[in-house]
Amino acid sequence: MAGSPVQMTGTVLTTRRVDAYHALTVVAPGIADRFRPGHFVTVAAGGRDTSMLTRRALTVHDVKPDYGGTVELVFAVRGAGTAWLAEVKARDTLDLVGPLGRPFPLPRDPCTCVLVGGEYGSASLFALGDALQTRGCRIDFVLGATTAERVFGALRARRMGETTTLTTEDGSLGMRGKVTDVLPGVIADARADVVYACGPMAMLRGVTAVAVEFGIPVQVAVEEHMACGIGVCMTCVVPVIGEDGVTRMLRACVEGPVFRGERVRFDDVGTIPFDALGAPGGRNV
Amino acid sequence: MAGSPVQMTGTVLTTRRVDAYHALTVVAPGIADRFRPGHFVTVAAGGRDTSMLTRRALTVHDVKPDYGGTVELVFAVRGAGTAWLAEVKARDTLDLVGPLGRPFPLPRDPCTCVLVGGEYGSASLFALGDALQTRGCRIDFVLGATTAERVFGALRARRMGETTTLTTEDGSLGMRGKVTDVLPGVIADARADVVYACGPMAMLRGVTAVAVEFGIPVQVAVEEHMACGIGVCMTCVVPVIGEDGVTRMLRACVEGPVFRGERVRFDDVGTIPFDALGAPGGRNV
Amino acid sequence: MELPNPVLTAAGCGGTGRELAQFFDVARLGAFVTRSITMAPRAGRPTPRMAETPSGLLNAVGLQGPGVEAFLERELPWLAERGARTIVSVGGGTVAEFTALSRRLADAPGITAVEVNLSCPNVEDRGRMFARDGSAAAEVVASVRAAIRYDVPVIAKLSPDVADIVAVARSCVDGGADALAMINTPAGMSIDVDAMRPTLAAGAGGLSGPAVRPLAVRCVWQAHAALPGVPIIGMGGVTTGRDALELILAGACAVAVGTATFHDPYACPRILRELEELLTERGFDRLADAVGLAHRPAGTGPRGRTDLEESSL
Amino acid sequence: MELPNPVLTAAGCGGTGRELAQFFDVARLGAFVTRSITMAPRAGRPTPRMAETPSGLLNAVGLQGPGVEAFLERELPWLAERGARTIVSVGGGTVAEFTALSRRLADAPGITAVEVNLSCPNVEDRGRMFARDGSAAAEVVASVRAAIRYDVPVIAKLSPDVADIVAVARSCVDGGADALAMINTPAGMSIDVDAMRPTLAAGAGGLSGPAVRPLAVRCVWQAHAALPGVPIIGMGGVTTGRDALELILAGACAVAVGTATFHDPYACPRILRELEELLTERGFDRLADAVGLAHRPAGTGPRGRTDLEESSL
Ligand SMILES: Cc1cc2nc3c(=O)[nH]c(=O)nc-3n(C[C@H](O)[C@H](O)[C@H](O)COP(=O)(O)OP(=O)(O)OC[C@H]3O[C@@H](n4cnc5c(N)ncnc54)[C@H](O)[C@@H]3O)c2cc1C
Ligand SMILES: Cc1cc2nc3c(=O)[nH]c(=O)nc-3n(C[C@H](O)[C@H](O)[C@H](O)COP(=O)(O)OP(=O)(O)OC[C@H]3O[C@@H](n4cnc5c(N)ncnc54)[C@H](O)[C@@H]3O)c2cc1C
Ligand SMILES: Cc1cc2nc3c(=O)[nH]c(=O)nc-3n(C[C@H](O)[C@H](O)[C@H](O)COP(=O)(O)O)c2cc1C
Ligand SMILES: Cc1cc2nc3c(=O)[nH]c(=O)nc-3n(C[C@H](O)[C@H](O)[C@H](O)COP(=O)(O)O)c2cc1C
Ligand code: FES
Ligand code: FES
Repeated sequence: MAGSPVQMTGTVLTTRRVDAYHALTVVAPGIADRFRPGHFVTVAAGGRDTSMLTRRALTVHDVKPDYGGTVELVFAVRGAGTAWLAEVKARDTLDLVGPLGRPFPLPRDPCTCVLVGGEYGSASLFALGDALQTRGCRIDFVLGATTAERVFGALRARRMGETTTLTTEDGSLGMRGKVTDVLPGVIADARADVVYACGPMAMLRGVTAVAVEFGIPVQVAVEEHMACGIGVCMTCVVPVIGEDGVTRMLRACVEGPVFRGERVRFDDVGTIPFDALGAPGGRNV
Repeated sequence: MAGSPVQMTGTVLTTRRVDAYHALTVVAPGIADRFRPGHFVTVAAGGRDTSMLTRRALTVHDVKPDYGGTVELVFAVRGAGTAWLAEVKARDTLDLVGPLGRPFPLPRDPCTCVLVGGEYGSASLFALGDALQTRGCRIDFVLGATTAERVFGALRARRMGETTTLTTEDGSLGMRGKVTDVLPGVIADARADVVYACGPMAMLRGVTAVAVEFGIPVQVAVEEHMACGIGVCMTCVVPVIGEDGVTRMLRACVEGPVFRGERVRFDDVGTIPFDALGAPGGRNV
Repeated sequence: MELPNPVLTAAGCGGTGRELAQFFDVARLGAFVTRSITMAPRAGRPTPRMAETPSGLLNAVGLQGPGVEAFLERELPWLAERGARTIVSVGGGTVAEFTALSRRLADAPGITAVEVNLSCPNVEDRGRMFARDGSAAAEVVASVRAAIRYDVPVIAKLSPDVADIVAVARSCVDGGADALAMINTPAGMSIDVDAMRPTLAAGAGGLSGPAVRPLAVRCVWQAHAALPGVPIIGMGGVTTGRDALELILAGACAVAVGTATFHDPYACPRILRELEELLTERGFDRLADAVGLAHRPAGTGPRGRTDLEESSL
Repeated sequence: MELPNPVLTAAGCGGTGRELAQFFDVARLGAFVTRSITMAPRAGRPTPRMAETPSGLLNAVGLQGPGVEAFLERELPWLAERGARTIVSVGGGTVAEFTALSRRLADAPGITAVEVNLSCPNVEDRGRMFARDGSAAAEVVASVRAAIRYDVPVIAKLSPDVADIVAVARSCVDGGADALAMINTPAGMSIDVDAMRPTLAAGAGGLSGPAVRPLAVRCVWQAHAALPGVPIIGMGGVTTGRDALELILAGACAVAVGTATFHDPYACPRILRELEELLTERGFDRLADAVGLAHRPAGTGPRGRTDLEESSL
């Protein structure tokens, strides 16, 4: 099974601060081999005898061939697990499972793609950009965050993208505002064929609305609380409309994290839509 | 309160292997200051977010004036907490509470003392030996263990003691047998006035029996499972006969760990003697 | 019920089996226990459905699943094909629903046993779970027992959220349960002190993981002491072979692994290997010799070393 | 019952007060809660009395103590002298014993409140604890309430080992309880897989520490939802100010700290300081405004930030 995930103990090669984020490069050949853009890994946090039972999901930012294959992770400190990860040092080992999830689907033919990233969500876009460029696609970046040091990857985007537009809510970098404020202009200027987006749910909702308005497809990578990452716990579900028009609660970890944006019922995330398959009191198909 | 314990975070100065044991030297001025032989400290194991809630009790082997005051701990790996401690490195910090417990009482006048140590129990005898010698006492050592590499401090005992007798159960060092096999001879030869002992309960029972036979006082440092070390949890009790002849369940952490051997009801450790104060169905004084 | 080995998945913690098959051969499990299957499809509870607590996990999934028809069509045959022994966990809101569900399963091939999830809310008793009351639990068990083929064992899965687990266990056995499974998750809750709201969308959830192992060991111990002839599947916080052995010594003849799989997808086969090593180290030829061994009266232990330690206390 | 601050010691976890006074001034506690005082001296259970479990602690101390006479003579006066407010926890094996004990305490000066430890085994009901049954619990509470001065509040301390904590809480309030304390330790067990025996000499013990916090939060939440007017002292796994706030948001108006003190002798004053900081950060002028706040219906939060987060989901 080429795509099937593995568990492995990888040695940390380097740790860095990148503005508001931490970056770790970990030797993980089995994962790097199988990686495709949009994949994530789960990391065990806290060490032996820890009180933290669940793994933390982190997007794979990059893979490199060094040492048989490395993965780079970029993350913000949120709670106890990411705080622990932020203190990991070079030569420590990390317990990883991956690659996990449904990666970004790539267009068959060359086309123009706008890649939209919010906060650390940008991290997953560069490997995607590489893959798209390899297929002859044009790529344009729109990266945003609340404030300058939370915009991830601006330099790299400038090097890779045909254009790169930055936004911050406080105006400390690029345009003051949100990615959705500038996105219509970027799509129009580039005559984009498709949008890819990764970032907070609210941003994905907005980006999807813009893409829908332009009538172009949009692929979004969502985030939902995950206890297992491998599809067995059913905690990470999102309401998604199927081909048959029926809304189902789909697992972000195996059926996602990448979904077609217009299929995700963003307004109903965190609820069970009354018309979802098996909704309480709803129709039971 | 000169003797009252403190909590402090100490930096680990050095870590060493000593035969079967691990030794840590930790900078802990507030504890070193107040130390008297027989005191112990409790150490938090497992670090932040650990699943281990209780501290581990360790006898203070030695204190030194360096860096304002250091304490040395010597321990065997038993379970998860001591396994964690064994991996602590120089420059790490340790969270300590101490000094705790009732230390060894010292004789008012110079006399001859036999110091008996079993396994890592020997560790608490050298500071005691120093204090006794300062008071002009003669000291003789009897150190034993199951096997040679579990005999702690033989060299130092040889340097300090008038005589030093070693025993191992497998005969790999000194006499084959137990400390109690050689103790009568040592007491007789030295015309000892008092015995001090630290080691496993079975050994303390045997040593006490020998001392009682010779009609000389014996001070023993006992070990019982401890959840707090500061006298609030009541988990560490041992049946001890009081001045009034009444047996009470006394806390090893504050009323001990050092008790007069003949007062400890060794045969009843792990039970509530039927005649103890407040024993179920017993007399309620 | 003869199983090739004593390590099972816990209900609701092994997906459909396909997800785990990416990591190991599901036929290597003592048995695969399904999530609780319901009559109709169920969308479950809103998210967030999980919260981490110290050495524990709260979940409120709400039995999301495709319903019994889809299960029989798409999931059970796949498990059979892979050579897995399948224990089907069943859930329902009324006795009638349990009956209907069991009838639907009655002639399906490839069912090793049926496990009755008694922690389901009883819609006819203000949503209180069946497991909290011996007679309600027994009624469900009896209805399932009546519908299921006589040679397919029925296992009653109990909740620790009761004043007297033995009373409920006894009622279930009297109601026809061939075996007991314990424990299901006790009800717990966590509050996000920043949002100042319950962390789970559903408010409360079920607590699993090592935090609850002491409750599981105690429940298994009590049930085994009171009903020594009744086989018990022990679960709750098993993450290592030592944990599995702890439940076995308390009286379980098999153990199920839930939350540990979320952290280590290989948990089941690893725990089995560790358990086998521990049993060999201790000189057990057969698992059965270890079941409930911790109940033996003090001073009658088979181990020299243990006795020595005890007499030295 | 007016306390200067909401952080108390948990019964049985603060010794006589003297031990903690080595570390901080016991008058700085909201109140000092004693171990459960019994009529006669009690030697307690054999050792080992403790076992560590993941994020938990099992204990089986068995209410060791010197009896009420010695308590009144040597312990209570010392606490009063130090300026501590003392809540006396009482334990007994029969209603008559609770009555006698309460009578003995009735005219002792310096008692801020009496807490009734309902987790004691009822010797007249095969050793089952009073707390498992609303009517047994209420009978004890009523007997204490009748004996104790009307202006000294009586607090009923409940166990989570029941199917319906609200029913027991309600019975206790009907029986005259002025406040509730929850949770006492659920029954748990651990087995030493090397000795192949229970780790505790007593077999089972009570589980405390962060492992049980989700159970405590859930019990406090349920009791506050059902009986919003009844003050609740929350406890179970509080180790930080955030944990304390979690119980307060669930409905507790004070919190007690037990096991955390074993690890950090300064736990009570530290937790108070952390709690005060958290309340200030969140703009609360009075603790009362935070009590039970997590119960407010969704969308009615006082915090802009919270609402934003919610609407973005
Ligand atoms: C597919 C996917 C990819 C992600 N990639 C990244 C990334 O590249 N960089 C990054 O900084 N963050 C990423 N996240 C979010 C990251 O998983 C959380 O920030 C992290 O789990 C929080 O852990 P904690 O211990 O710091 O917080 P805590 O709040 O202590 O976590 C408690 C529990 O909740 C879970 N949890 C909490 N928040 C989230 C969340 N937003 N998503 C999923 N689980 C959560 C944790 O896994 C843990 O089990 C990703 C999430 C998903 C689902
Ligand atoms: C006063 C005193 C002084 C001690 N001095 C030393 C010493 O200098 N060197 C040394 O190697 N050991 C010493 N011990 C024993 C040491 O405390 C235990 O070996 C250690 O706590 C085991 O912890 P663990 O995590 O490895 O084992 P685990 O079995 O995982 O411990 C679980 C729990 O039980 C407690 N516990 C287990 N065994 C003991 C025990 N024998 N005594 C007290 N608590 C126990 C632990 O503190 C912990 O709370 C001393 C014990 C006492 C009471
Ligand atoms: C996410 C999750 C889903 C569960 N779903 C079910 C279920 O559908 N039916 C059931 O009987 N138990 C269910 N359980 C309970 C487990 O089967 C098991 O009894 C419990 O989790 C304790 O075991 P553990 O600590 O190994 O997880 C679920 C537990 C979890 C964590
Ligand atoms: C060692 C120990 C002794 C206890 N003794 C008593 C007691 O005497 N009376 C009582 O009501 N509760 C007693 N408890 C229960 C605590 O008061 C408290 O309810 C419980 O431990 C949960 O809080 P925690 O997790 O903060 O410890 C005891 C708990 C422990 C750990
Ligand atoms: S995280 Fe477990 S199913 Fe998705
Ligand atoms: S260890 Fe707590 S009283 Fe001794």
